[in-house]
Amino acid sequence: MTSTTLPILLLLGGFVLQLLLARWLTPVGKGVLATAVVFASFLASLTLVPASMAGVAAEAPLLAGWDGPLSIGLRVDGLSVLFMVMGTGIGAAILLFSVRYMEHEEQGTTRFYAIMLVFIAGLLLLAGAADMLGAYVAWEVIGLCSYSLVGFWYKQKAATDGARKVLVITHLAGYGFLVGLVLVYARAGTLVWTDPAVAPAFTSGVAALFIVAAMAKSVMFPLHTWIPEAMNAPTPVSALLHSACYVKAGVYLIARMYVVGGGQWHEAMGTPLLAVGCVTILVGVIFAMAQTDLKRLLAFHTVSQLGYIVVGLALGTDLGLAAGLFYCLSHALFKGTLFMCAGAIQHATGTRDLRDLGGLASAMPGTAKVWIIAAASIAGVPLTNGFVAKWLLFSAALDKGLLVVVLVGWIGSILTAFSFLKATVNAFYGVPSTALLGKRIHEASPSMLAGMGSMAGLCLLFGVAPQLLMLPIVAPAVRSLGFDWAVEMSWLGILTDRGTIAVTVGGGVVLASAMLGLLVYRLAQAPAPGLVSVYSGGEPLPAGDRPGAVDFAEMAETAFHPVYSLDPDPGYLRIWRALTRVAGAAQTTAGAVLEDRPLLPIGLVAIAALAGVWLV
Amino acid sequence: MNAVWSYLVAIAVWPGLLFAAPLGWLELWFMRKLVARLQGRQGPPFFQPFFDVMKLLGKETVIPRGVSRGIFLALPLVSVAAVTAALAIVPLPGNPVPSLPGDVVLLLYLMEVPVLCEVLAGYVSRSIYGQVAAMREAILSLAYNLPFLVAIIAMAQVAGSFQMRALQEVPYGLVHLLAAVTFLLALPARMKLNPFSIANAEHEIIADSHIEYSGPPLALFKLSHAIEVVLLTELFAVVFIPATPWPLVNLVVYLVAGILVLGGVTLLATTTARLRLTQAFRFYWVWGGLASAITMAATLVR
Amino acid sequence: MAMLKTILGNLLRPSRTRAPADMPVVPPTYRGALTHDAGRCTACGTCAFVCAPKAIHFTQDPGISVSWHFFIGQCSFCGLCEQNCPTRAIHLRADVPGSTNSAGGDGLRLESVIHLQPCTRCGAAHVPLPAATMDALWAAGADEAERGYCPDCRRWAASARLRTAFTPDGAVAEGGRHDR
Amino acid sequence: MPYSFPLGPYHPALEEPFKVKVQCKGEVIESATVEVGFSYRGIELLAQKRNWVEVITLIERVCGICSNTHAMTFCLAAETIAGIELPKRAAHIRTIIAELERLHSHLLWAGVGAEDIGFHSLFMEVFTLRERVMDTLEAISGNRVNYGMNCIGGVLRDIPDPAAHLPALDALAKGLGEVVIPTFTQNPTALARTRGVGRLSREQAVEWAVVGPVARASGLDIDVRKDQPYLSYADLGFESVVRPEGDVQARVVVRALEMMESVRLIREALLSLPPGPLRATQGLPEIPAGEATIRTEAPRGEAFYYVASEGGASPARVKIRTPSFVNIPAIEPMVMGQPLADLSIIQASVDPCISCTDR
Repeated sequence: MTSTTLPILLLLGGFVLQLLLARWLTPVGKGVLATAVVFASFLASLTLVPASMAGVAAEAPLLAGWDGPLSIGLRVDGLSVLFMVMGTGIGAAILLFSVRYMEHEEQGTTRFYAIMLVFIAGLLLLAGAADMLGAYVAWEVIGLCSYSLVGFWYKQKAATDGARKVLVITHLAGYGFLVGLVLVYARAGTLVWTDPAVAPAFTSGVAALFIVAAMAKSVMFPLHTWIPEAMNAPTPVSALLHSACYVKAGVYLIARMYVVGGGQWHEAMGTPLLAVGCVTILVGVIFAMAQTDLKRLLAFHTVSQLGYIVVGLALGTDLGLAAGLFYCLSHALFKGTLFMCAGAIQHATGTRDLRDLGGLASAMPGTAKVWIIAAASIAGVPLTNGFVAKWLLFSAALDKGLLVVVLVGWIGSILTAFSFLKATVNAFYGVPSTALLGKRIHEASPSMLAGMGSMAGLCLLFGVAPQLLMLPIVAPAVRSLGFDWAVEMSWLGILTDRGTIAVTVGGGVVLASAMLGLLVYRLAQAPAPGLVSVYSGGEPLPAGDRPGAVDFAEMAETAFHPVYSLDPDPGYLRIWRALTRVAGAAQTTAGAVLEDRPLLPIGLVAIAALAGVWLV
Repeated sequence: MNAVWSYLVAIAVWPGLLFAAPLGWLELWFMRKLVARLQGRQGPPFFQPFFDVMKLLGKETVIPRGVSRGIFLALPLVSVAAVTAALAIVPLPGNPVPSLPGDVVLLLYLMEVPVLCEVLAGYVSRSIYGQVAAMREAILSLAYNLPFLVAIIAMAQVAGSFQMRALQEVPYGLVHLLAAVTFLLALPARMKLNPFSIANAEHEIIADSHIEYSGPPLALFKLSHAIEVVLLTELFAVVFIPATPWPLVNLVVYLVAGILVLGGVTLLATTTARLRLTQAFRFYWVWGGLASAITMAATLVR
Repeated sequence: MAMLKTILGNLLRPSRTRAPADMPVVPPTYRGALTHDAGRCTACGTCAFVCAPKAIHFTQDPGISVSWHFFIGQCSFCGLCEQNCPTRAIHLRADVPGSTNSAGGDGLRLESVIHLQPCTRCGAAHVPLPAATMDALWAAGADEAERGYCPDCRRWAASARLRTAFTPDGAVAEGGRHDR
Repeated sequence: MPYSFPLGPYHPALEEPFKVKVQCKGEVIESATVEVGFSYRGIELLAQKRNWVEVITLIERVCGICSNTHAMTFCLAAETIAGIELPKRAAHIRTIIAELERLHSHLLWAGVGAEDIGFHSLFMEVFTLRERVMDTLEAISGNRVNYGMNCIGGVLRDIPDPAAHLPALDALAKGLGEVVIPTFTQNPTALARTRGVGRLSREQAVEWAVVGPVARASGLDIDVRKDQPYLSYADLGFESVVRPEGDVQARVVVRALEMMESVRLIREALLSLPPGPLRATQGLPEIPAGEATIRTEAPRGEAFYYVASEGGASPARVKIRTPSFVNIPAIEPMVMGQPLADLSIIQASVDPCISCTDR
């Protein structure tokens, strides 16, 4: 057991412990155990950082040469470390949050924590796998874990339907990965990412197959439609799914492809991927604006944000990769936080419908603060890591002269800001809605607050001092992909080599003048508070009657109705229905045959497989 | 002069607050006077906008019940600060601020802040009218920002740089013309003038999103609007009017161009009714989008 | 286009805004400040009868005078008092009543005192008829003495005239008494 | 979740206090309720406590815009009870005043409508034209608003020099024909705000029993001046304006063309002013016992009066049904499903007169 395998082994050990101790542990105990395990794994991952900073890839063969050149092993380079740290770090915070969140769950907590641990271990294995086969195995492990986690409340039809949709879309697209690696193996005889023999075999067709798989995992348009369906999962699952483990697998795959032959795939596939990313940014955010369910809103923002990350990666430059990877980390932080806030709100109020929320800031001040930090971050407000990420991304796009990307990103971020403005105002400010009247709303528990607060704090920390993250994590990852990126970056994410000091000064001045003004107001005679009521046309309005998120969304919907007609879901539904019909027909006609003679179909499949291998 | 001092001078004196506030008032007066004359009225004397602001400054600040005090008061300040800072990086002749890469991006960012402040102002005021105004403002900004951003980005594309000075030095050509038209398309909505005075449609929603504002905070919003008018017109002049080697001539040309642009949008405002939100949105995404596409195409085929 | 043409035309024309000095022409039919001529008023009360907003009323100082009161704040300037006044004592002038300070009530209220005169026959105080009316009624100079009579004495005089006309000798006078 | 948006009772789009409370889904109105009665004055009861002369002044104040209509209709009712034959000259003068009043009312409406769609310049032009009408009315009656022209049995004031008012009519026709009508019907932004907005179909118009220009803009050819001519309309020859579309644009066009017709009527009436007395009676009126119902066409539609007399100094009953009273409820079907932005122009398009409604 080397330090390279330690993080994964810790998680698997935790998994075994969960199963063994299930009988004696309370739900809280299980949660604490899982949290401790993931945290330990996080610490173990951190020990890998110095090596990756030095540019050394730690190798750990697990099953060396079990079948000729095909070996399963770990090769932990900068990129792997980034994803491992992200997965375990965010995972630890989310599990800390789930301790209290899941404590009232009557059954299935063992299942929950055990699978969560495997889920995270799957990501670690994916990130650390030295070859494509290992990565594919991890890929499907993640998929299966997410299937069972999304369907955690398997007694609810919506949850199981969602889980099935997740599995079908991502698994079907995952065959792209499988077919691609089979092709590579057939041509090169090896599947090790870094093997020079792989490079010529890794044609752009293979890359396209990989990208399709990554698109489904990373919710790229038009394969994004599973994500809102996955919202029936427990909130920690959603948080983990969205922020760290699941959707980021696709990001990892795209980034990892740069290792092969110096990113030769990029030449052919870079532009399509960019286009997909740009469309995804807009589609995601436009759909997000129309949502009233807090979690669905966040889900569509994940779509949009993943678009940004993929755009960064698709740029194919050192700065672009750095931007994409930094964005990936930042997104993990703020999206995880936002989901946890949504979970806390649902935990406290029993609803996550924005129409039924309002005025929570007074009842849940801590959650409100955490939410605002994370929302500012996702909207790209200066002083947060979201700003740094966007700034880097725009700089990278500008370096390549891709102004359209900047424009799209710009519009996307404005829409994101509006969307979060709406969500924030609706959930935390204004008058509590009638649905909440009479309910005793409690603040999130300390451990929940600690889980999300720590991540929100990191959002701010890495917003002010991104170099803290850049130097040890992001830069080695970029370097491990074969790009030489010298981190020339100062506070607030200002690229020192590009001389944008104006941004710093401008931002500082705005802040300073605002502070000064506030001071003047405080010193000046205090205006009388609340002598008059808000003007409502001469007669009082019913309390709590205000245009909310839904009304904004509806107004926006009327205004940009043409854009909404892009929804691809009906198409899927049609395919789905056709498939069900075909399956039904097949069952009725061939059912008897298959049931009576099971050997026949198996034999047929075997023949087909043989024919396939022979043909290739 | 070191950088910090030059920024301070730029924000406080030239082309910032000390210069922009009177100029903004003068330009607002010009628009009001022109509207009045076009409608066959006398119009106000030139010091009227100044008096308006002074009057507001002397009035009591009323904060309605249940409105978050801090945000309510901070918004107009942030708005003024942002537009002033934005103006400070416009390379008007004699601007002491050194031109830096990426200042176009910063400028565009800062120009969004007042809009955001207005939207927030509508929401924090908790007035139904303010909230509807805020929603309209937010959606409208999605409409007019398309041509507005494209106009600037197209110029940056031609210049190959996101630096204001570089934009100024682009050799004059077709893109200038197209981008200028695209920019002008966005201008009436940005200035909240007819036919796009949708967020401040007093006959539909009583007032704009600062319906609950009074006294000094309202004065600050008015000031912010005045400076925004200067900012928009001078930005247009600086980016799209060819510069001469003589700074003083440039300055005069820019000011005249700004006044002419204002005259144009005023003329448009006086000959039109107010459109609906959907109509304005359609206008901007169809005609603004078309102009944007043509402008971008022109930058590519160049 | 019509609007563009119009507004550009406006730009060339002088403004239509009126300055304080540039007062509009007041038409001769304008119903402005109200005046009352006590000399013509018979205090018949028609003006108060037709005044819908009750801007006009009368008070009495028994034996000395009758006062005509007008409160401009209640007046609707309908002009019915002028229209219906049988002796043309009320007149609405074409000039605009100036805005007045209500503090002292000056200008807002008009009071016109109609002094009573003693009857030249019985001595009872009464409102004298306007001179023009008297001229019209007694144009022939028939019974010049009746000019100073109070309404009661006028009735007496008329009655006396009738009686003399009916029974020139006056013989029936004693037997024809009836209750009044 | 629909939010409620109150238009009124204090709102810049309203000249008078009433309230349209709408429930909006986004920018779309889902339901609307109209509330009136904020300035109820009890004029009908007051009328029973005033004598016949005072009542005219009182009734004239039912409305600030169509003041003459009310006084005139009341006088017509009293004349009908008393069996008084109206002198020809008086009928002509009444017609002239009534049509001038229609002009000024429609112009006021056009200005308010222009303002409601944010067309300030048009508002200025319209109100400049309206000023000419007001000046003419003032020149004839001596007053700008409550003309005090009517008395039972005739009119109180003469038009000594009819030709003096013709230039104003020419200017008006020119202004209407060259500025107001072309702008309302051709300016793309004005069209965008009026065409297809606030539709009231013919069936709905019948169902909601609307009257006047609103009904005529929905294809209902009803006009008391044509259906039951009174005063001099039969002599002057009157043509009613009808449009089938039923939207705000149709209401604009109907009113605009009605104004042109009014200008023509006034011109004819002025030129053919017959000689004769102004009043059929002298002195204070005496109304015998009896009752009468009278319909006239006010600028906003049919005004209906029922007057009963018991032979005393005061009327026994005065019942007033104003056109706005029936038109205002029709705002509800008009705004249903329309954008919030159009609420003010739609409610303005029925020309709601709250002074009339809350009499």
